[in-house]
Amino acid sequence: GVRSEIALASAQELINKTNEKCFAKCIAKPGTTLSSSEETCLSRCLERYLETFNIISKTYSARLSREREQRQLNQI
Amino acid sequence: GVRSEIALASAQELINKTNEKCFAKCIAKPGTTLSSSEETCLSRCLERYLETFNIISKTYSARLSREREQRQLNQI
Amino acid sequence: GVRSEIALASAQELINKTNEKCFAKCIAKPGTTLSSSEETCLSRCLERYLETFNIISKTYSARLSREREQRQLNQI
Amino acid sequence: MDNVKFDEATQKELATFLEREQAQARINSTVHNLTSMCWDKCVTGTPGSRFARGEESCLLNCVDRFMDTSLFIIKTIESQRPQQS
Amino acid sequence: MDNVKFDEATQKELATFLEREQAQARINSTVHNLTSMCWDKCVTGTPGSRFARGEESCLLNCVDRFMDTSLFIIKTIESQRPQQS
Amino acid sequence: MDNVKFDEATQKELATFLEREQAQARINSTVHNLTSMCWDKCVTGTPGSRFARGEESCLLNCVDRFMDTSLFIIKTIESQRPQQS
Repeated sequence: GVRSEIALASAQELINKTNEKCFAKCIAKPGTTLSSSEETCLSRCLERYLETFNIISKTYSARLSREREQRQLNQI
Repeated sequence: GVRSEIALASAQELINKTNEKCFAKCIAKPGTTLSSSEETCLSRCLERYLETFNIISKTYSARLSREREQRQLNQI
Repeated sequence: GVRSEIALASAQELINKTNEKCFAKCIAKPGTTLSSSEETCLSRCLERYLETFNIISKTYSARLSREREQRQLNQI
Repeated sequence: MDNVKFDEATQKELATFLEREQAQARINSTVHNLTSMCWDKCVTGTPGSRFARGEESCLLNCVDRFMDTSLFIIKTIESQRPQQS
Repeated sequence: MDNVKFDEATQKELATFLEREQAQARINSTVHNLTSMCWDKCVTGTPGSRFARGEESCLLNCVDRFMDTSLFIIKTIESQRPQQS
Repeated sequence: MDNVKFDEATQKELATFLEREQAQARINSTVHNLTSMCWDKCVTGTPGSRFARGEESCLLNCVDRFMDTSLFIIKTIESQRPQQS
């Protein structure tokens, strides 16, 4: 359905962004393999990026709700 | 009409870009409110970004005109 | 045909990217003309960017082939 | 599929459904952009097993200050526009 | 709307109009991109009540040097291509 | 063109052709993005008449480590998902 396509596209976008940001942060100079310190950095980076996404989702939803309420108050 | 939709889209894009550039320049670490020094920075940043847009518009139009003339001269 | 349109779009994209990257790297502060040292920088930058594109193309194709083989082995 | 005909009520319901889904897709896209921008601004060190304190408060305030910036810019532009009478 | 038929002259006029509007939209988009790029390159300090002198001259030259770079790259590529006879 | 009818075999051939071309267009676009990203990461000095040694090895490894990163992230996410039974 449309809904699950949107959710899938959003999950895919989240993985792509995490990949891009964590490669930039953790792999300073690409070598012949991923070193174990690079893998440690990547798994922490992944956790922090998902946490960031959750914080931003919540604060953005809260802001949208506050603005909607504000508009309704202004119409009274 | 098509024309005013294009103008509107362009104005919207200008506001979005100003927002992005001036947030990056003036809000180093987001705090619990916009401070007055951040607001001063934002209003100057807004003026300078619009001025930049006008300079670039003018110099780009002038360049396009010069190149058009050049092509016409080359065809003689 | 479709094929030559795709090749053309890709060549156009390569020129645009080279332009963007080499302007960023070689023209620190735009002056009233391109200086000769800026032109030297630009022609080396162009060579290196095209070389980079060739390296990335080759290593990406090789990776895709390896992954395809891997998947076929896994299906046996 | 192309030959199926819906009655008017179903068409309206479908339109509402699609509109709501498009709004959701726009919100998702905004959240991804805000996440990327706030990450670059607030998370500047090597990732640890939790955020540094300054990073977390920066993230918590990032969306609201970005939207305040947007409102500030729009208000400033509107206050400078010559009034129509 | 879908069933309206235009005569040939009107259709041609419409096509010309739409082409011109699309060209305008492309120019607008280029100007936004150039503005963003030249801002990042030239306006490096905290925004003041006017540009610093170096910033303004940098902005005034930015578009022309960017387009010179583009011409230089295209010319270099064409000069290296094996000639067809 | 709009009124031409193709038989089923030709339609299938056309579909295969178009699919392959779209796959090629996607690959091209990925290569352009990887080139841009690896250039920014690996080529940090002023361009010389050949790459510095560190730059070239960085470029040679860039694609594989980027794709390893992608696999590592997907594997980590999947290992943490509650198992369905």
